[in-house]
Amino acid sequence: MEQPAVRVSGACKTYERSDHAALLPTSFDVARGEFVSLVGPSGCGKSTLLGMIAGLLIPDAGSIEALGVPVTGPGDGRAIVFQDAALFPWLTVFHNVEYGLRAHGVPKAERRERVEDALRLVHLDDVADRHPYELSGGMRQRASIARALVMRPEILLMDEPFSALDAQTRTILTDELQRIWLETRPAVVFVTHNLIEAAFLSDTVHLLSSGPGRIVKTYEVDIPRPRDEADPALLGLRHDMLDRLRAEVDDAVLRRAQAAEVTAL
Amino acid sequence: MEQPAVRVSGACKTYERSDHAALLPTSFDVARGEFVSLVGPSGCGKSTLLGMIAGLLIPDAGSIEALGVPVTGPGDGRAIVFQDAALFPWLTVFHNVEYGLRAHGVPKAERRERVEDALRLVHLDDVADRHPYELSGGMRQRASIARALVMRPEILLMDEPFSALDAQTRTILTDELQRIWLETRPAVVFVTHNLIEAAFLSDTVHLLSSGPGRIVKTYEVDIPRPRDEADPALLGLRHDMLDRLRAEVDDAVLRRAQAAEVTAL
Amino acid sequence: GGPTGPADAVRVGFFLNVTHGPALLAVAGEFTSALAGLPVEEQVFASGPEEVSALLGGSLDAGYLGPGPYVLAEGRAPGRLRLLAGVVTGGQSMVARTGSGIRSVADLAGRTVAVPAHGNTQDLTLRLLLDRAGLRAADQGGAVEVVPVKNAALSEAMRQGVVDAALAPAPYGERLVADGLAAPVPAIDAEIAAWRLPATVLVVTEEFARANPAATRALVDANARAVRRAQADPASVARLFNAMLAEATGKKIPERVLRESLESMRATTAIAPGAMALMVRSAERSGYSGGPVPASALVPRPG
Amino acid sequence: MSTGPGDRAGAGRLARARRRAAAVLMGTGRKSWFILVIVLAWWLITAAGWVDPYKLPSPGDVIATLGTLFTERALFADLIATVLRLVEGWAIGVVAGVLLGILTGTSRLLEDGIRPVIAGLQAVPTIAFLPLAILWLGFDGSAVLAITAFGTFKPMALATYGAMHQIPPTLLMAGRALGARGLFMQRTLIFPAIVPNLVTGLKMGWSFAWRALMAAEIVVTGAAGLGGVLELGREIGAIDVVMAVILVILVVGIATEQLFFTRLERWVNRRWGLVGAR
Amino acid sequence: MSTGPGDRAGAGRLARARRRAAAVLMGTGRKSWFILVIVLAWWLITAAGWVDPYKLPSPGDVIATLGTLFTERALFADLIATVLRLVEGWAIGVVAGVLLGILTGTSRLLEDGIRPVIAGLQAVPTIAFLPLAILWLGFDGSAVLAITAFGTFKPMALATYGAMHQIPPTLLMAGRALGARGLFMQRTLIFPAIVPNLVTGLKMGWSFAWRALMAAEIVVTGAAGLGGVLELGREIGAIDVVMAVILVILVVGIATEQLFFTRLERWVNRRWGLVGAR
Ligand SMILES: Nc1ncnc2c1ncn2[C@@H]1O[C@H](COP(=O)(O)OP(=O)(O)OP(=O)(O)O)[C@@H](O)[C@H]1O
Ligand SMILES: Nc1ncnc2c1ncn2[C@@H]1O[C@H](COP(=O)(O)OP(=O)(O)OP(=O)(O)O)[C@@H](O)[C@H]1O
Ligand SMILES: [Mg+2]
Ligand SMILES: [Mg+2]
Repeated sequence: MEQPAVRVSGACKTYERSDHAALLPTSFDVARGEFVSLVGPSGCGKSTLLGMIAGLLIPDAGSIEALGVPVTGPGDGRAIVFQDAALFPWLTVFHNVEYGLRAHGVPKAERRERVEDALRLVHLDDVADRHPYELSGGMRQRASIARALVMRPEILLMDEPFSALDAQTRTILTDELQRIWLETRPAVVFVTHNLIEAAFLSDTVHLLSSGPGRIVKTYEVDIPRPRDEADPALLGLRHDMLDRLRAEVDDAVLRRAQAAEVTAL
Repeated sequence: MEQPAVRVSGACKTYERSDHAALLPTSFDVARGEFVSLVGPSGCGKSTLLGMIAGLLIPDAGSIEALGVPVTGPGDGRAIVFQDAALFPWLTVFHNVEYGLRAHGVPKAERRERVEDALRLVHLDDVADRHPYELSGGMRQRASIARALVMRPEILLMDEPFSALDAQTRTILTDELQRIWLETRPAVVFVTHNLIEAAFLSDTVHLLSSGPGRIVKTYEVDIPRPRDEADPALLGLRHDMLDRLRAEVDDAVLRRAQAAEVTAL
Repeated sequence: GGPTGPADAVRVGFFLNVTHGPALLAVAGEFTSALAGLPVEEQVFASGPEEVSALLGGSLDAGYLGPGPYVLAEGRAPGRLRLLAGVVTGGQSMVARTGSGIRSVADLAGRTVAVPAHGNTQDLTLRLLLDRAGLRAADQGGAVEVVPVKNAALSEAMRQGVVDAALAPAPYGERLVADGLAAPVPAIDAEIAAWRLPATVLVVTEEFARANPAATRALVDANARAVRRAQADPASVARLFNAMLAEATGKKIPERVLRESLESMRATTAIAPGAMALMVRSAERSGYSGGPVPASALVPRPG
Repeated sequence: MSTGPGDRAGAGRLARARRRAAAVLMGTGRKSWFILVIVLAWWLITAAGWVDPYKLPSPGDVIATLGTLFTERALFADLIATVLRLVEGWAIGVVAGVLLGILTGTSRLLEDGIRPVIAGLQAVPTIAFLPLAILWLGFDGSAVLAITAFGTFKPMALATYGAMHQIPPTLLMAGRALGARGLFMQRTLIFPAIVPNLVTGLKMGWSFAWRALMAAEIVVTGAAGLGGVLELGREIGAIDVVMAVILVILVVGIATEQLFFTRLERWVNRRWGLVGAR
Repeated sequence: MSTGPGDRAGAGRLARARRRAAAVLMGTGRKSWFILVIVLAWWLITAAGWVDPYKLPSPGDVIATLGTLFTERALFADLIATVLRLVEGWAIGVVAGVLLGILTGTSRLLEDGIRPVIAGLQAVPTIAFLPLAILWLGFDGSAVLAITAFGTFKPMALATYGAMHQIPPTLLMAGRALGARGLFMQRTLIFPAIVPNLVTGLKMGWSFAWRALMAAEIVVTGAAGLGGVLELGREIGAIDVVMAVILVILVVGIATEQLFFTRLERWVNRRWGLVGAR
């Protein structure tokens, strides 16, 4: 069997000064070039899990391997895109995208070429000189994606990249992400609350439970690409997931209410 | 004909120090007890319109009547709920809900009773003594709704009340809103980006164009209540609206790109 | 303006300085019995200008202070204060940095000389000296740099050679000598002594004097007693000064330094004829004076 | 590997308690190592005789002087006098600054007119006004108090303006929509809304109050108060007295910070929900 | 009612230009009415003879004194000397404070140890250190400069710590994920990220620098400077000189605020995207 892009084996995490786990021991693989989504209620540990794969957080137990190498910190081959784009406001789009290459000491000429390629890929080549505040929310997320792609990652991690956008921009960017992914084919771990988005983009969707998170169900999406958002199969899948989630949430609301009572004492 | 709850006649607005209109002249009525949604791309003037109905903004031209009286400022009979709940962080849930009654000089005993009723209505009676930071996002929005309902408004204005919540909580609260509305029957103007939400809740949905906003299409939703979110008729309506909006956005993206070039000079 | 009627207390200001010796004695003894039935409230000041402000602003009735601030006050607000009596004369000495070679006023040309503050008694005295020797201060277009240096900073300024000489109030000149940083300049001290300039005088606000003639007379009498005691027993002044200093800081000034300081001054209620006029002339020539000082302000009017 | 949920919770609680105790110890260590290093260096330098003791008395000398000042002299009374004056002047300045800030901050015209003047005055060191204060207010302590209050007033008014611009607009809109206006609005919405930002201002004001008061005490009150002792120490060249007084001010400063401002800040941040529920 | 889009745009541009011109005039009026009121009241009080001219000289007297000071007493040289010293001391303090803040702020241990000491020192008025500075650095400009720089250093270091805690964590995570670390991270991410918060700190530092400098200039009188002139006025009881110097400091303060800090703030806020695109 080919080595997976990401292997999460029993990784779990409890934050300092917190008295309950953010993520219970969790295991899954992401094959090379596979698109995996993580879906689950707020606070179920999705960002925690992603942060651990990125090497920004250290799991309390269990291990994480990226491209066969144990993850001990942020490293080559992995790139991450955040919900709020997290662009550096004092740098232009060009320099934002160039930042990671500078940090890695890539020579100037090569930097220029790679940044221009990345910006073309996300259709931002004509706003390279603008600062983030001069961009719309959608453009900011494109820039953030370019900043990740310019590192030529084999693993792309995305934490709710589109959830701060309005519905229309979101739909457009989801389409674009499908195109870009089909062009560049990194392995992707994609966190979202949007079930249609998850179904539309993924090969595999992991559903996490709330409270201390763990994977409660996994869906394989066997619909050929490029896909259409209005595909009835996608809508059906969404409906299944929603039901499952609603059960999870009710459970969680109960649990959270109890926890809150303890807190309030 | 019965007098409408809200009558917007040619209201328009250009902000100071802005060089394009936030909202072009717009007219529509909201009947008493009617649920109207406003949907449209980001920046199309939905919040501006709602602010004018609330009396927080003054239209440049045109007029707005609430319950037959011209709106000149915030006033009785109208209440508003914001996206970020906008609870007063230093007050408990109880005192937050009580605030408007205090401002209106309602006597203490009556305040207590009305606040308790409102909190029961949104299922928050057992967290009345908590501060906002001790609540989940969904609980905060419930509190914000209670704060509006306690004023016994005939007109309830809601500006993306659920858009900061995760998908699951959102679904639950949308159900709740339907129940509360059926119980109390105020006229509602509801702003959202979520097309299913709009279709699910409304009697009438107005679609606004982007850029300087104006109403481009109006949908009547004739599905009996209580409704089910998975109703195929709702999904069909959503699809129609999405197509229409996507066309609007493409148009707007073009226009905005041109505007941005002018800005960048 | 404060109350114009009779006061219900006498508010008296003074410095915690050796040159205020009789004032210290008065505060510690002579005033303890009330002045003509009025209780005494003492107030310690750190410098003359604040004391003058307090007197003119109506929050102080009487004060021990140097003749410099007094004549400047009379120039700016004539007739508001009344000179009651002398307290101490002398109490200042010229010291020159070791190795500076300064032996006379003429040697000060081209040098930097420290005084405690603009327009204070030492500053006015120094300018008299320069004037007599045909020299001028640099701020008057002359060749002698006169710089104000706070007593606190004087020894460091001297140690670092920033100033060549200082006309210092007791005991700071004596301290510099005792610390080996400077040497006395007897020729200049003799010249100053000849003027019999007051170091400290007692003043009262005109308003208070008019409304409280009895208390004013009692103040003059108490001062006279204190002056006599200080003259008869300088050691008691030294003891009292050190006790008060130690009370505040836990420190004392060496006995020897204090004794030498006290020898440089003389407690007396008399004010030499012409001494105040010299001060006025110096103030006017140096541009400090805000206006003419009435002649009546130059002689004590105890009654 | 399997433990019952009860055991687990109990073990967790124990571990937490232990962690907390360790944290307190660690915290003290973490926060004082630098002070220890400085004191050690100071002691070494003076003990080795590398500098003139006149320029830098040893830690022991300073402690001894401090002891003398406290036991044999009235330094404690001076300290109390100073701190009382400070608290009084600061409190007056805080109230005046916040009131002016809120009252003028709700009107563009008032704010535009008054704010630049206060910002300009803030550039003028408060001591510059001391001669005026003595002339106008007299010498009986009210000048010192006025100077201290004035020194606090300006940064507080500026902090209030700043804080008012940071009130989330939706909070104001929510208040207006609920019918709040005028004084009711200022009392029940604007004031509480700016409290968290004011806490930083309070600290700033305290720092300015100290400066103004020390400067005033040095000139005005002769021997009463820490400023007087500091100045007398300077006059007679007793550097150990100067350092002892600095030490006292330092300790008072740290104590105020730790016992008052940090707690206040924590309480306000908690109450205003600026930290998560835990 | 119907105008072509071109006409409309043209009219809009004109209206905008007119509005802008009006706004500038209005702005000046709005910002100076309070000053005018104060000056008028001052003039009235003195002209009517309600107060002792010794306690409050008239505006005319103060202006006349100011004229004399500038023409005959070389006040301009004093002003320049003071401002140069101020800028120099402030700049040194700013650089030192920010560097220390960043370097120690990236390590919990360093920050925990050093921050409380600096916070404590901030409570001690900088003048209290003047005797030490004179002893150690000499009775000349370097002591004054050191005191000014030290007065700036403490609030700048504290502002830097504060600012570092306000960097959005995702920016730091993004930087780390992109491979930034150590000095590269501090230089290219942490420093630029804190700049907007530092601007407020710069103003604070400037204000503290003024205080420290004035206090130092009053004592260390060798060189020219406004502090010396202020002290001269105080010592000879010339309240008009005191007020004239206050006026000069006030004008310098307002000018610095308007010409430097406000512009800097606006530029930074624009560049860092803290205001909308327009
Ligand atoms: N830095 C932190 N310190 C302490 N607890 C944290 C921290 N970050 C997250 N948590 C807690 O850990 C749990 C999981 O958080 P996480 O951010 O991973 O959830 P999530 O699934 O990404 O939620 P969302 O959908 O809201 O982004 C939550 O209970 C959260 O409160
Ligand atoms: N206070 C303001 N000053 C200037 N322009 C403003 C202001 N508020 C909004 N605008 C502008 O007016 C237009 C309409 O804004 P509005 O907030 O009403 O849009 P919206 O439809 O509510 O958008 P969203 O869906 O993002 O909430 C936008 O171009 C916006 O930039
Ligand atoms: Mg998350
Ligand atoms: Mg909006």
